[in-house]
Amino acid sequence: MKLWLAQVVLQLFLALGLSPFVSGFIRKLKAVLQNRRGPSLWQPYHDLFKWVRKGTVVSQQASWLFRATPYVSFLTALMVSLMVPMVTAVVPLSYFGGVLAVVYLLALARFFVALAALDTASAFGGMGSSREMTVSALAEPAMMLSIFTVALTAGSTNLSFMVQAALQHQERFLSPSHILALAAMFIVLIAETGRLPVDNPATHLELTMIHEAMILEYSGHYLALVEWGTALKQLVLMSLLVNIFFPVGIGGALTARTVTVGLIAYVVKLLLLACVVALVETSNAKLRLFRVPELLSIGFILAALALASSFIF
Amino acid sequence: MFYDDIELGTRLITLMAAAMLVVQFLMVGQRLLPTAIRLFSLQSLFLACLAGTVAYVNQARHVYIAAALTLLLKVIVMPLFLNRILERATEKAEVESHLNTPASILICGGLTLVGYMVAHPFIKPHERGHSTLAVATALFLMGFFLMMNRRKAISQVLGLLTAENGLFLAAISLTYGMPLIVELGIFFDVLIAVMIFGILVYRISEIFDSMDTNKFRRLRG
Amino acid sequence: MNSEAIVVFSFRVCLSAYLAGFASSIVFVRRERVANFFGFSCAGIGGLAGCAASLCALAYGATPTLAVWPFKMPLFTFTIHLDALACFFILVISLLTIAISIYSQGYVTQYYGIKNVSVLAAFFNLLVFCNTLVFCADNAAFFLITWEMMALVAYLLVSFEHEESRTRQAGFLFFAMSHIGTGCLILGFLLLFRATGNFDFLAFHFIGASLSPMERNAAFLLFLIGFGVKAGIIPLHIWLPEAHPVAPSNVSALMSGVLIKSGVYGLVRVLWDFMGTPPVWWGITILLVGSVSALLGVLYALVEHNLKRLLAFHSIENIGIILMGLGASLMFSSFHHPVLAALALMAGLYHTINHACFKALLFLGAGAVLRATKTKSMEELGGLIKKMPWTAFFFLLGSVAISGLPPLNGFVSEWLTYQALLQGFSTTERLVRLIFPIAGALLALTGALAAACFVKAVGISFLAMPRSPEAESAEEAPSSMLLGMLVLALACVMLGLFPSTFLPLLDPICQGLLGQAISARVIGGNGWMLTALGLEQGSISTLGMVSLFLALLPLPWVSWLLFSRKAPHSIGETWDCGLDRLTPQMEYTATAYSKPLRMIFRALYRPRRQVEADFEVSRYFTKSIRFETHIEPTFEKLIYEPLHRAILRVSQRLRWIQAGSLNTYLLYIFITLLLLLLWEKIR
Amino acid sequence: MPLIFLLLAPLAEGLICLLLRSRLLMERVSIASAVINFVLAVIVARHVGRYQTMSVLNGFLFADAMSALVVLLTAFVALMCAFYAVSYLRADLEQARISSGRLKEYYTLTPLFVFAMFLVALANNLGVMWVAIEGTTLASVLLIAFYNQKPSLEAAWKYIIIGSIGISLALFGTLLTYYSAAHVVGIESIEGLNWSRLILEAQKLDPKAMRLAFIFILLGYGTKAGVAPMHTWKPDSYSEAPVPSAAILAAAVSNCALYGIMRFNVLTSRCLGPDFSGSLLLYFGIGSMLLAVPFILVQRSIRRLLAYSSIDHTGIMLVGLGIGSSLSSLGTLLHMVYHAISKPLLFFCAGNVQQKFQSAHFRRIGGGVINVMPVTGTLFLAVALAVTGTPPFCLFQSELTILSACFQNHNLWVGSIFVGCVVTIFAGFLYHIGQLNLGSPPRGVAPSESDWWRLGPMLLLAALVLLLGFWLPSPLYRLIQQAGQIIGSAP
Repeated sequence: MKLWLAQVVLQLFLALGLSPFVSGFIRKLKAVLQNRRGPSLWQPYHDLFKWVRKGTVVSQQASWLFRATPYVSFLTALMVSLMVPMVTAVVPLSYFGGVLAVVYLLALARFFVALAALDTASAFGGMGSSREMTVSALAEPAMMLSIFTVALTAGSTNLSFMVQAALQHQERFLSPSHILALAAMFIVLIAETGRLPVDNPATHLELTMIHEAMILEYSGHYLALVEWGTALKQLVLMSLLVNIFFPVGIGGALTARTVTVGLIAYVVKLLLLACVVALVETSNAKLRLFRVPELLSIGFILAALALASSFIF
Repeated sequence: MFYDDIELGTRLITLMAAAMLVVQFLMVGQRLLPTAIRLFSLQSLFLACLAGTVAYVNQARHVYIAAALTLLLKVIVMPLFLNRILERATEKAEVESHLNTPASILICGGLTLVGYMVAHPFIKPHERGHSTLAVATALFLMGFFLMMNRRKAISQVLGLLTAENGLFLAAISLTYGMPLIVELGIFFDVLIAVMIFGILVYRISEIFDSMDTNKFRRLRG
Repeated sequence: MNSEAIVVFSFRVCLSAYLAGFASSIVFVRRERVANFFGFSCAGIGGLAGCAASLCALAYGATPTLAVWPFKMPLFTFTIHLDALACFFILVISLLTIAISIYSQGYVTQYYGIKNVSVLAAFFNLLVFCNTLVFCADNAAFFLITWEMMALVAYLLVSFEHEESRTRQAGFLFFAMSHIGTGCLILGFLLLFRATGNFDFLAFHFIGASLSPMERNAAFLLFLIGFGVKAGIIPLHIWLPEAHPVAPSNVSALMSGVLIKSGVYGLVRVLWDFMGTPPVWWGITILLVGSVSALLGVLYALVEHNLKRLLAFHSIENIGIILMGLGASLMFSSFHHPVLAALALMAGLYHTINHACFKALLFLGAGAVLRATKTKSMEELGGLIKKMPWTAFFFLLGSVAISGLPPLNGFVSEWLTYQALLQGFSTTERLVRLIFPIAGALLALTGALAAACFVKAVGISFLAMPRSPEAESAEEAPSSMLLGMLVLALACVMLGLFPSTFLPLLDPICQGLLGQAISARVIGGNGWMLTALGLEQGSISTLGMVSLFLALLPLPWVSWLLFSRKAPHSIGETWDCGLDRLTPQMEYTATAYSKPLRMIFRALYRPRRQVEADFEVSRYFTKSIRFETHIEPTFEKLIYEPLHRAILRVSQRLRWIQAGSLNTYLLYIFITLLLLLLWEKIR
Repeated sequence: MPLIFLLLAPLAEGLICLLLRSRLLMERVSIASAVINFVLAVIVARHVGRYQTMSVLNGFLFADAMSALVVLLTAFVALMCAFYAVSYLRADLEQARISSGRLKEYYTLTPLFVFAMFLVALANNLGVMWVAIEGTTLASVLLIAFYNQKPSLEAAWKYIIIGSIGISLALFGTLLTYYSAAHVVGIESIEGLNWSRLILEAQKLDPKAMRLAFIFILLGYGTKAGVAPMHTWKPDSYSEAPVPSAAILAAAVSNCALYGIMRFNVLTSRCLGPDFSGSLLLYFGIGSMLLAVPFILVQRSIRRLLAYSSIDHTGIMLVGLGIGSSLSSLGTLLHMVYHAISKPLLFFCAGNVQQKFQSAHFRRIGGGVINVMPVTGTLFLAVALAVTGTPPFCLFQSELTILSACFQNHNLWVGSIFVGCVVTIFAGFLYHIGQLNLGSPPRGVAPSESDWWRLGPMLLLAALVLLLGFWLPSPLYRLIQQAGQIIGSAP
């Protein structure tokens, strides 16, 4: 029991601490790749701290929903981060909800953010929320299918068991189905975390914004919560990808050794993935909004093929 | 004399039946209403005689009554009545038919064949009078055809009456007439029918300015 | 007093209460207020009694049979049998009746002096009465009678505001379609009747096995169409988005919540109880129909800006989700996996009651909005969350639930459906197993789109600035209406947080139909969790999520206390790009909101748009601009309208038969005579 | 003895009315005699229900369950119409559609009409039955021509021409039956055509004659019953006759004609086996149902709509006869009863609307009847649903019974077509009646409900239409069952 509590607290702070770093790392890497110096790796932390101390301006059209949303999105993301495997396969809250719950909790967060975007009566908010909901809706089936491929082979939707299964059946590693699913999942990751070529997290150019447009009216404390929530969400998705598809180094049981090894492996894998993301972002231009569905449908097809691969290959 | 000469009786019956058929053909052929009425009474006359003969030959008492009624109603009363109506209705006394005469005659010939076809299983040579069933059927069908073919109200009535004649002939030839009470009922009905026809035709000629039933096209769909 | 007696007694009370409500409303036909009070109070009482009866029956497994009418007709017996399935659906309808009848007390006051409320109350009671009987009729003929009576009363209620021609058309469409369905049902039951020789459901039990495959499949299709029309599955759905919106909102709530569920009931009753082990393609068919209905339903809802029509389309979607569960269950039972079949069936049924609750809740909310603003069009709403906070809150809650988001009930049943589908993958090695994950993915897509749709619905109608003077001057609904909504909201929360207390009620059904009581295996972690037949297959705990949420709440709060409490907090304008001030015209509209999806699914919608603008100086200075876009209702255009036109054209052609010419008429007879004579000869 | 009174009462009434002058007296007499008729009919029915048969004048008049049923229905319909007619004709007088002289015509002819129908049911001799059926035609022609307008005369003319040619076909059939029986019962005996005698000898009849006979009978009496394609007179006369007479035509006369067909059907199927007549009846029944569909879908006048619906119902009953199982005959008779109580109500509603709006055309009426005449409108909607076989109204039961019989005897296709027709016809009716009833009424039509002379019988009928579907008084049910055994063609 005590161990469990410790694990919860540890993972909580790991997630909280690591998530801004990842975004910062990607940002930095992009800058480097574009021959800029770019902000320091710790910039995100500075931003968060700054926002927290700053006062807030709330639109007069906004209702209580606008104020509640940051808490909802932040806490949901935090909750989710306790449900995914990070360091070891033993997930503190795996029983509270498997991978399906993860997906749907993220959807809950998105639901409220999108509402809050509409709440301020600004056209940008509406535009952003409309686009966000569209893109995420189209990303959903691909995400589910690619997750299913793993869940079905593991015979469970409980993330611990999924990782365990991945650990046991190394032979599935890099099988056609595995690769296809991975590709699909990666596309989904791009879309869900609002990265190029789907969305440009760095822009504030009105007509190309998606996620930024939604949170345009947030400031101070609220903005901090929202941004941190976003970062957490990104971390969650990335760790899903790295731990389910590359269960390398992740420990099956909960011992000091596995934890240390797992921690190192986890961070390394995350950073690798971040590099890939950064590469993709720098090497792609933003897609037109109506090209995004094509990308996502590719993701869907890949995932479907991954499922069907047992009949094909 | 030829009191029990069956052959002659049969021949007479056949003769009359044939005569009725001929008259029917004449009716189909001709164009003037008064003539048509006269022809009808003539046909009815033959019918009455035929009935009489049958009654005489087969000692079927009640057929005499039928014969008498035919004579009274169909030969005398109804034609007079119809003529009255004809005069009342100020209308030129042409029968107008859909098909021209040759075609009608041709069709009626066909109908006669149908009559024989229908009657064929019932013709038993050794029984008397059955040979006329074919004629009866033919008369009936031709009467029916007349009703279809004619436009004037009265000529349709005439068609119906000839059809009735056919039926009566059939009755006599098959079973020497129906039971008496039925016979009486039938005659009664026919009489009433003709009277009602009269009333209607009268009203029609009052309200419509013609008796051409082909103009009755108000009620459709 | 044993449980059976209690059930029978309270059920009799329930039925007689509805009748009393009907009678009293008729008696006070001239005294609207009295009629309103008596009528809907009786309905409420009936609902309570019904709940008591069905809960008791489900909990103690009492299945009494009782006669509701002493006399018999040839082939007919008017008996009802309260088995588990019936009781479950009676529970659903009674629950809704309680809430809606409380709500109606306040809602119908808007009709005083305009329409006759007594009639509304009377028919409302009658509708509930018939629908309750539908669920428990024990004889096919009796079932058909109640079934059609239900449609009849619903027709009258839909046509309540029959002065608008639109309403009349909707009513006609509804009744005609449902009668077509009934025709199919009659044929289906007659096929079963051939095998048994009487209409008793008892005799029909597993009769399907004794039919020839041909007849069996025919019966399946007939029942699918017959019940599908009522359930509003695509492509038999066209009546639903017409009829539900035009009815008074309390009626729409009842119709969308329960009436269409009678289609689901019928399918379960017939396919599970009568038909015996099904061939695989039945399950596949239903699964596909379900998926298509779910997806298309939500897609059509997305581009709909009439609040009630939008909800109606969502009914189609949710029926689709229910059918996905049922179809999977059928497939499992044809693969001989009774346990999984039970799981899938449980998922379907649980979604049935869930959908009943939140859909009714949403319709009541929409009714409150309609009553306050007199408009259904979202484009004229907005800002209501400040004018009518409670209504807005309930509507939001319903939206979260219907979007299948945790921790509310929609999520639970969708999760069960997912689990059933996922587990189904391993039931067979054949290619057909791919259908399960694909269906799962479609379910995910549906859920996400539903979320998008309800962000639109809530956001446009309740948030931001009011778009019309009506919305400006809206007022909160009276307390009775709020109370009615509260009941349903609580139901949604309860069903979401404590599924482990409700799921055991479904055991007797699965036990009766599939011989498997699995709730023990579905409930884990001593009541805190829901497992997919075992912790290792996966589990969720909505209650856990909520408590975790509350547990984590201090974190941001503490940070607030530590850092930002002292910082200045101000209320300001929304950024308006430097104009003098933001006006409602600048707000994002519902049309604009659904634009991306309208473009993406162009192939389905075939949108037509027309823009009329007139300019002052040059084309850059628009004086006024009018934008208008329509989507094409594919099924009406491609199937129904051509059919309808063809039938009418043929009928028109045939009228020449009766052209008025006497000679022709005689000719008919003559030819018939000749033909018959000929026929007799050659025969 | 009651049989004779049953025949005398209407005759007497007719004669009295012929002599009377004042309208009031005529109304009273007609109602009185209608009541008497009904009472007598009930007495006969009870007696038959107890002792199977009764006959007088050494078997000239003969009543078994079947005829008792028909008599009962006829008397009932006549009673309802008698009440309705009072106020209906008064309204006609006020609106000056008729002169007071015409009243006498109505009050004299109607009882004769009823007399003829009683005779149809009670005559033992099939020939006399024929005479009586012809009598019904003759008695009703002038009623159809009642308003003496161009349309009504046209209708009357078509009616009598088609009717009498049909009836002469029937006579031919009767003749052939007589012939086919001749060698069994002997010529010239009055019994030669007596049902009570023939039914005993049925197996010995001459088959080839009976074949022809049945064809002629079916066409002949089919014309009277309005079976397609001999139905053509029906829409015209139903739409032109005064409403009470139209109701009698639709609800009672068609029963009489069917009664004739039933009798001969029994003889034929006992002589030739059920297939011959059965298949013919099925074809014609389905044909009539199919024919009614398009005309109902695109109909423009209420009254003609009703006419086509009754063609459809005739078709249904023929199908029921054609199946020929005991279940189907039960269904057929139930349908006969239910039809006889629902049709008059339908006509009454239509009559009220027609007199209120001065037109029977949907276009000219516009809509909103239910706002103008709440009771009539409601009843109209209800009974329109009833005649299209919608639960909870009684015709659903009978139709379902017939359908079940249909499926039991493996006539799946017949059954499917049956259901198809019923559904389509329902749609048509719902559309027309919905348009008529709902909506807001045209300007200038003041809301006013008709008087109790009309509402009384209408409400009673409505109650029966609803109730009899769920509960048949056991004596009536027993009577129907007996009748079913009589027409159930299995020997």
